[in-house]
Amino acid sequence: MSSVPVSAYLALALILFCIGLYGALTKKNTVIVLISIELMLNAVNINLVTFSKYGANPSITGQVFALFSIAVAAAEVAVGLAILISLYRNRRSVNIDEVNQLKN
Amino acid sequence: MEFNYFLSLLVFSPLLGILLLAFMPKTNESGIKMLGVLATLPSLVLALLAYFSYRGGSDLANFSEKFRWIQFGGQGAEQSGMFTVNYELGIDGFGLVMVVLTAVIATLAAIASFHIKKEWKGYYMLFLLLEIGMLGVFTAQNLILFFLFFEITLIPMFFLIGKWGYYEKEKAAYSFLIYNGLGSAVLLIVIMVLFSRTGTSNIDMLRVILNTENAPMFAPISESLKMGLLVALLVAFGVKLPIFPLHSWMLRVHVEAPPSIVMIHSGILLKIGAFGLIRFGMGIFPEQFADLAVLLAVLGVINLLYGAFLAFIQTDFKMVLAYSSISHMGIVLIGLGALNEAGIQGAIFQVVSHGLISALLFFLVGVLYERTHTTTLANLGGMAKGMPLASGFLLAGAMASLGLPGMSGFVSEFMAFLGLFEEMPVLAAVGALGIIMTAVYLLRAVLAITYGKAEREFVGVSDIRSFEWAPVLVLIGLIVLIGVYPAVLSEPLQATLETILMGIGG
Amino acid sequence: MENAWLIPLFPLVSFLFLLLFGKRLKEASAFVGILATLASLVYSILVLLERLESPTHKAEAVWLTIGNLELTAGFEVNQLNALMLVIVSLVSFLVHTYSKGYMHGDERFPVFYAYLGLFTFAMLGLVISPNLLQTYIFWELVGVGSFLLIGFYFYKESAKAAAKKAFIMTRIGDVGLLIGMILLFWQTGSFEYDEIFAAVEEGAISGTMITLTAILIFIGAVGKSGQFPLHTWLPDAMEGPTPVSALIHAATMVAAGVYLVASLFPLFNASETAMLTVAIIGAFTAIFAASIGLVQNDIKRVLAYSTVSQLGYMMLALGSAGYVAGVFHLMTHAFFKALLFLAAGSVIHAVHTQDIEKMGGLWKKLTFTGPLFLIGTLAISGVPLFSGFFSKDEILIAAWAHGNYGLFWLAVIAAFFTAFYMFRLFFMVFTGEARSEMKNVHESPSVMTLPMLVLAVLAVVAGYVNTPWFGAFLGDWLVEGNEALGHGHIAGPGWIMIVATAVSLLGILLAWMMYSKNSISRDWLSSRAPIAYGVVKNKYYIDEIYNQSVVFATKAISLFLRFIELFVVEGLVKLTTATVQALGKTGAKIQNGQVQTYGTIAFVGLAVLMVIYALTGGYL
Amino acid sequence: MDLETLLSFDWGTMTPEFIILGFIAILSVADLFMPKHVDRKILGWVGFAGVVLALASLVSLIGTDTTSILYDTFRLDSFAIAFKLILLLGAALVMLLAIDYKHNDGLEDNKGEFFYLFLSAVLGTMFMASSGDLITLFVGLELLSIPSYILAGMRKRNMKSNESAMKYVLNGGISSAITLFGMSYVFGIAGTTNLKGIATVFGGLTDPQHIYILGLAFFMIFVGLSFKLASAPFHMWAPDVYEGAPTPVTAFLGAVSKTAGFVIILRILLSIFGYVPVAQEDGQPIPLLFAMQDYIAFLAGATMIIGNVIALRQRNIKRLFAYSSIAHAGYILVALTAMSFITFDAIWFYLLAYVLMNLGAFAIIQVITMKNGSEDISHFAGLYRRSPLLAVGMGIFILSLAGIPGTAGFIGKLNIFMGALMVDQAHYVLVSIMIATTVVSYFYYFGIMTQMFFRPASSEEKIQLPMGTLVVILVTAVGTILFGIMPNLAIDFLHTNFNQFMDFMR
Repeated sequence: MSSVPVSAYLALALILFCIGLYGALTKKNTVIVLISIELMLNAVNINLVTFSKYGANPSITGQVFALFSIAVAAAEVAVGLAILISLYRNRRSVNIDEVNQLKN
Repeated sequence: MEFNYFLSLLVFSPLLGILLLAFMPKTNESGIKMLGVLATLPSLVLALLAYFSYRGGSDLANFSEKFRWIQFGGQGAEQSGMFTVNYELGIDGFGLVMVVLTAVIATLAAIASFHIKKEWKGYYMLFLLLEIGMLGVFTAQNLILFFLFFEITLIPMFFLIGKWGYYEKEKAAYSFLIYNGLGSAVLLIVIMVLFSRTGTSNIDMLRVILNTENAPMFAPISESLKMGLLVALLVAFGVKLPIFPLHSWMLRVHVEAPPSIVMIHSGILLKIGAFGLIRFGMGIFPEQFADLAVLLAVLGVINLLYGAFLAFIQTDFKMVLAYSSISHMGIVLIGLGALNEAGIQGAIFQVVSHGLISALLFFLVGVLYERTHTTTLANLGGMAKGMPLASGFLLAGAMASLGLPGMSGFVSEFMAFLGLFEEMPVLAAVGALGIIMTAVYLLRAVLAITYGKAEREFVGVSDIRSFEWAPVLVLIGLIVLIGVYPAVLSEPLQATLETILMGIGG
Repeated sequence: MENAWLIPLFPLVSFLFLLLFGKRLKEASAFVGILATLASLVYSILVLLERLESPTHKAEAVWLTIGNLELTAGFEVNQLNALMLVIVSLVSFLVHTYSKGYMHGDERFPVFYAYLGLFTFAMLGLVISPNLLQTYIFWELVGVGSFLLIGFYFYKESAKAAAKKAFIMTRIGDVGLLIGMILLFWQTGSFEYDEIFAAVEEGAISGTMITLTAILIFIGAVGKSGQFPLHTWLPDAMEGPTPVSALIHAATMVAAGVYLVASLFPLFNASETAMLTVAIIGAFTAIFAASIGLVQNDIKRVLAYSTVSQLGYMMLALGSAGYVAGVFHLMTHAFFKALLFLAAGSVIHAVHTQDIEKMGGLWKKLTFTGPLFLIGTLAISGVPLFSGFFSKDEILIAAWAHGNYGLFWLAVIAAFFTAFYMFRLFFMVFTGEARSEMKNVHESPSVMTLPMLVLAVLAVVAGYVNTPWFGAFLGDWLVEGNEALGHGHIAGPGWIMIVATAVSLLGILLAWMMYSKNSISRDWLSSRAPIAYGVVKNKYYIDEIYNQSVVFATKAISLFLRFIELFVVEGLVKLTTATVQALGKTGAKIQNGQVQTYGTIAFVGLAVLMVIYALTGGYL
Repeated sequence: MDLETLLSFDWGTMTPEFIILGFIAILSVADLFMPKHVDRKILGWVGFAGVVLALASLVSLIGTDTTSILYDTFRLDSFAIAFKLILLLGAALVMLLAIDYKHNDGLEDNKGEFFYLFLSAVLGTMFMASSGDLITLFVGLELLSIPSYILAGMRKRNMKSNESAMKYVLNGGISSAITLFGMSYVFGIAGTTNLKGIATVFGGLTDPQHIYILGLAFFMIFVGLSFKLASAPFHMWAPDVYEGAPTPVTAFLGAVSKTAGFVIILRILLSIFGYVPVAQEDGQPIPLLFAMQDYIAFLAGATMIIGNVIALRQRNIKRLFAYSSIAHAGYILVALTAMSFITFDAIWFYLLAYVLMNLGAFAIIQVITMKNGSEDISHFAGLYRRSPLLAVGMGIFILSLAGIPGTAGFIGKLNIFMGALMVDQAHYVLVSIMIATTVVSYFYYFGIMTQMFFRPASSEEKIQLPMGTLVVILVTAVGTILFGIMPNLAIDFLHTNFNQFMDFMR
C-alpha cells in the first residue's frame, strides 16, 4: 500500500483540481460548471486525506476537515442548483454564457 | 494678559453665523445678507484686537493654545511622546498679518457678495465655512491641523464656484478641485512622511528635529529624502500659488467664479501657497531651501514674464487680471529666491499687497459687470464718462498693481528686487522687464475700459453707490497706508524674519 | 528751512481737498489750487532766501525697516533743491492762475485742478528728496501726474494713446533708474546722496560699476527728459491741455531728468564714459529734435521738439562738466518755454486751432500775446541780452572747454536751427495774412495774460544772475562748498559768444526771408531734397520703427507663449486625463458580464503571482 | 466526549453567537407559522432586536481575559471582540435598511426568510472573527457565503437578481475551492488545523521545500480570500453582483461581508504565515508574510487603480459603489502590506469608518433607487432641492469616502499612511498610488455632488424617509463626522480595551 508515493496522491489532486478549474471556467452548461467546482473541492479532500495519512506529521484532523468540506460543498452546490433553477424559470436556459445582462 | 481660547474663538466665530443662518428662512434675502456680513465681524474685531495688542507689546506666545487631540499608536507611543497630534493654534508675526488680511478681506467680500443673485443662504453658509478654513490655515501649529483647515477651504470653494459661477462654472469647479486635490495630495504625502518618521507634526518641533544632528526620530530621514520632501512641498504649494506650469486651473477660477469669491480666492487662497512655502519650506528645510533658491528665483522670473506677456494679449479683463496674478506671484517667488532679508520681506509684503490689490480690482470687476454684463475689453470703453468714480478707483487699483510708489505694490516689488539684485543681479535685471510689461498690459486693459469713446449704452449706468463704497475705500486706504507707512506691516514681521533667516543662516 | 517739507504738502492738501469737494466747488476749486501753490511759492522763496546764507539742511527719519537695513525718508535743502523749489512752485503757481481762464467752462474743471495739485506735490517732493529711493518714488508720481493730465481729455483716442505712451516710455527709463540705484545701493550700502558721493570719493566702487550705474540712472533721465531714443512720447504729450504742456512738458517734469543728473553730478563726473555718453546723447538730441522742429506745423509740437532739443542742451552741458551751465539753462528755459507755451495756449484759445498753416496775421489781433510770444522767441533763440543767450552761451563754453569740439559744433548748428524754426513759427503765426478765416478772435482775459507777463519779465532778466560780465553770482552760489561740482564760471574763448550770436541772428534772418518777406520760397529746400524732407517731416520714422520692432516683438512673444499655454501646459493636462479615461475604458471592456471571464481573470492573477514567485525562486 | 467536558467549557464566551442563533431559530419558526397576510416587517424588528442584544452582550464581554473553548477552535480574544463590534454594528444598520426595503419581483412573498438568512450570514462572520482553527474558519466562511448567495438572489422573479446570485455562487465556489486547496497544503505541512498548533509547528520549520510550498499555499489562500474582499484579482464579480442584488444585500456585501473578509485574512496570514521563517541573505530569518509584502503591495496597488479608474465610467450608482468598494479594499490592503505596529489600529479604524460611511451612502441610495425604480446616477439630480437632509447626508458620506479631512474616512487614511510610511523601507510608491487614485476618485465622487447640488431636479416632489432608514442615516452621518473630528473616541477606546491585540496568539 505504501508503495504508492505521497507525490502521486498530490499529483492526482492537483490534476483533478486543474480539470475542475478548467471545466468551471470553460463549460457553457451551468450544471457542468457546478460539477466542476465539486471536482475542485474533491481534489482538496484528496489532499487532506493524503496528508492526514502521509503528511509531514500525520493526524486525523485531516479527515475531519475533509468531512466538513464535503458537507459544505454539498450545501454550496445545492444552493447553486436552487439559484440555477430560479434562473432557468426566468430565461429558459442553463447556458452560463447567456447570463450576461449585468455588465458595463 | 492671557488669551485663553482667543484664537479658537477667532477662527471658529463664523460658525455661529452658519448656525444662525441655518435657521433663517430661505427667502429673507436682506436678513441673510446682513447676517452673513455680521458673522464675519467677530473674527475681524478679534484679529484687529490681536494686532493692536501685539503692537502694544504683548507677546504673541500668549495667544497659543494646545489640547491633546489624537494619539496614534496607543499608550506605548504616548509615553514616548510619539504620534501625538495636538489641537494647537498659535500665531507669529507673519501669521498675525495673514489673519488680519483674511478677516478684512472676508468681511469686504461678504459685503461684495450683495451682488449675488440666488440662494444667499447656502452661499453665505459656505462662505463662512471658507473663512473658518482660511483663518485656521494661518493659525494651525501642526501640519495635520494645517492640512485639515487647508482642505476645509477646498470644499466650499468647489461649491461656491460650481453653483454661483458663470457659464462654465462646473468645469472651473472641477479643475479647481482636481488641481488642488493633487496639490494637497502631494502635501499630504509630505506631511505624513514627516509625521510618521519623526513622530511629531508640530512645526516648531519639526524645525528643531530636522535641523539637529541625530535628534530622536521614529525612523531616519535621509538628506536626499529631505530634498525630495521640499521639492514635493514646492509642487504642492506651487499649485496653489500658482507656479508655472501649474496655473491653468486658476485662470478658469478667476474667470468663472463670482467676483466676490475671486476676491477671496485671489486675495487669500493663492497666498496660502506663499505662506506654506515660507512657513514650512523655509521653516522646516532651511538648508535644502537654500539649495533651491536659484531655482525659485528662476521660476519667479518665468512666472513674472510669462504672466505679464500673456496678460498683454488677453481680450477679457478677468483674464488679464488672472494672468497678472500669476505675474505678481512671480514676485513672491523672486523674493523667496533672493533668500535675504529684503527678498523675504518683499515676498511677504507682496503677499499682503497683492491680496489687497486683487481684492480691490476684482470687486471693481464685479461692480462693472453689475452694470455692463460684460468684461470683454472690446465691448467696454469710455466708462470714465458713465462711472467716473469707479473708473478712477479702477485706475488707482491698476496703478497700485503696477507698483506705483505710495501704494503697497511698490514697496513689495521694490524689496523683492532689492533682495534679488544682491544675490543674482543678471536674473533680476531680466525680471525687471516684467515691471515694464506690467505697466504695458495693465494700462492697455484699464484704459481700454475707462478711456476712449464712451459706448452709448454705458453712458447712463450708475456709479459706485451705497454698500459698494465700503470695500473700495477700505482697500484703497490700506493699500495707500502700506505704501506710505510700511511700518504697519514690516514691524510685526521682523521677529518672524529673524527666526527664518537664522534657520537659513543668512 | 526746518519745515521745508511743508512746501509739497500744500498742493497735496489741495489735491485731496478737491478730490473730496471738487464736485461741489465747481470752478471755485481754482482758488484752492492757486492758494495752495501760492503758499508753496511764498514758502519756497523764503527757503531760498534763507538758504542763501545758511548751509544745507537735511532731516530724515526711518521709513522702512528690513531686518537690519533701515531705509530713511526725509528732505534736504541744498542750493539746487532750493532753486528748483522756487522754479517749480513759481511756474506751477502761474500755470494754476492761467488755467483758471484757459480751462474755463470745462466740465471736469475741478478734476483738472486736482491733478495739477497732485503733480505739483510730486514735483516739489522730487526736488527736496535727500536720497535716491525717495527721488524714485516722486519720480514715478510725477509720471502719474503727467499721465493723468495728458489723458485729461480721456474720450479722445489720441489723448488715450498719448497718455499710455508717455507712461510706458518713461517707465522704460524708470526701470533703468531703479536697477541703477539698487546696484548702487549694494555697492555703497545706502541710497543717500551724500553717502553715495562719499563712497565714490574714496573709490569704494569699481570704475566699471560707476559707469554702469551712472548710465543706468541716465537712462531714467533720458526717459523723463525725452532724450533720444526715448523722446517720442513728449511731442505726443501735447494732447494734454496747453497749461499742462507748459508746466509739465516744458518747465518742470521734463527737466527732472536734468535735475537728476545734476544732483548725481559727482557720480557721473567720476566716470569719463558716463559723462561722454550724457554729452553725446544730449548734443545729438539737441540737433536731432531741432531738425524735426524745422518742419512741424502744429504750434505745440514745434514747441515740444524745441523743448526736447533744449533739454538736449542741458544734458550736453552736464556731460561736459558744465554743472552750472546745465542748471542755469534749466532755469531760464523753464521761464521762457513756459512763457512760450502759455502764449501758444492763448493763441489756441483765441483761434481754436493748432495748425500754424491756418494762422497768420495775429499780431494785430493778439496785441498782448504777440509781443510776449516774441520775447519768448527771442529768449530761446539766444538773442543777446535775453536770458536764453547767457545760459546757452555757458553751455557752448562748457562743451568747448571740456574738449567736446564735435559736440560743440553740433550745438552751434542746433542753435541756428532753433532760431530758425522759432522765428518761422513766430512769423507764420503773427505776421502776414490770415490763411484761414477766423471768427471772433479775441485777446485772452487778464487772468491768462498776467502770468505770461510775469514769465516774460523773467525770460528777460533771469539771465543776469549769471553773466560773464556782472559775475556768475548763481554759479558761485550753486557750487559753493562742493568743489565736486566744478567751478561757478567756466572761462572760454570770447569768440564763442560771437558765434552763438551770429548763428541765432542768421537763423532769424533766414526765417524772416522765408516766412515773412518770402524772398526765398518756402519749399526751397523741401523741393530740392524731397526724401530728406520727408524723413524729417515724419520725425525720422522713429515711431514706425518702434512699432515694427519693439511692439511687434512683444506681440510675437506673447503669441508664442499663448501657443505654449495651449499646447504644452493644457496639453499635458489633457493627456493625463485622457490616459486615465482610456484605462477606465479598457477596464470596463473586460467587465463583459461573462462570469467565467471573471473566474479566469482571478485564476490568471493567481497564476501570474505564482509564476513570478517561481521565477524569482521564492521571495522578493 | 462526555457531558462534564461539554459543561466544563465556558459557554459564556459564546453568548453573542448563541443570541444570534436563537433569534435565527425563532425567526424561522415564526416565519413558518405566521399567516401569509401578516406583514413580515415585524420579524425584521425582532431580528434587529436580536442583533442589538448580541451587540450588548458582546460589549459586556469586553475586558474578559482571553478565553478559548472547544479545544481552541473558538477563541474570544480582543481581536475577535474588536472586529465583532464592527460586524454587529454593520449588521444592525443593514437590518434597518432591510426592514424598509420594499421591492416586488418576488421578494415580498418571502421577506421573512430574508431576515434569518441574513442573521445566519452574520453568525458566519462572527465565527470567522473568533475561530481558532482552520476548520471553524472555513465553516464560518461558508456560513457567511451560502446565505449571501441566496440573499443576492432574493428577488426571485428579477433576472438581474438571479444573475447576480448565479455569478456570486460560481465565483464563490471557485474561490473557496482555491482557498481550501491552499489550506490543505498548510495542513499537510503542519499536520494540525489548529492555528496555534500550526504556528508552533511552523515556528520550527527548516526544510526549504516545505517553506516553498507554503509560499504557494499563501498565494492560493490569499487569492481565494480576496474574493471576499472583492480585491484584485478576485474583484470582478463585485460590480455585477452589487448591481443585481437587493440594495440591503449590496450594502451587506459591501460593508459587513468585506469586513469579515479582512478579519479572516488577518487571522490566517498573521497566525500562520507570520510564523514561517524565511532565511534572508544575511541569514537573519524573517516571517514569510514579510517576504511576501511586495506581492501584497502589488495586488493592493492594482486593486486601487482598477477600482478607482473603472468607477469613472459608471452611470449606475450601485456599480459605482461596487468599484469604489473595490478601491477601498485596496486602501486597506495597503495597511496590511505595511505590517507596522499600528496595522491593526489602521485596519480596525478604517473598517469602522468604512462601514459607517458606506452603509450611510447605501441607505440613501436605497431611498433614491426605490423612489425612481432605476439606479441611474441622474436620479440624484437636484436632490438638494427635493430633500436637503438626504443631500447633505450623502455629501458627508461622499466626502468621507473621498477622504476629506473632518470625516472619519480621512483619519482612516491617515492611519494607513502612517503605517505604510513609518516602517523602515517606507512604501512611498504604494502611498503615492493610493493618494493619486484618491484624487482620481474625486472625479466620480464629486460627480454625484454635482448631480445633487448643481443640477436642476427632474421633479420637485419631496422625499419622505421611513423611520429605520432615517435612523441609519443619522447614526452613520453623526458617526462619520464624530470620528472625523474626535477620532480619539474610537482610537483610545481601542487601545484602552484591547491593548494592541497582544493576546492575538496567546
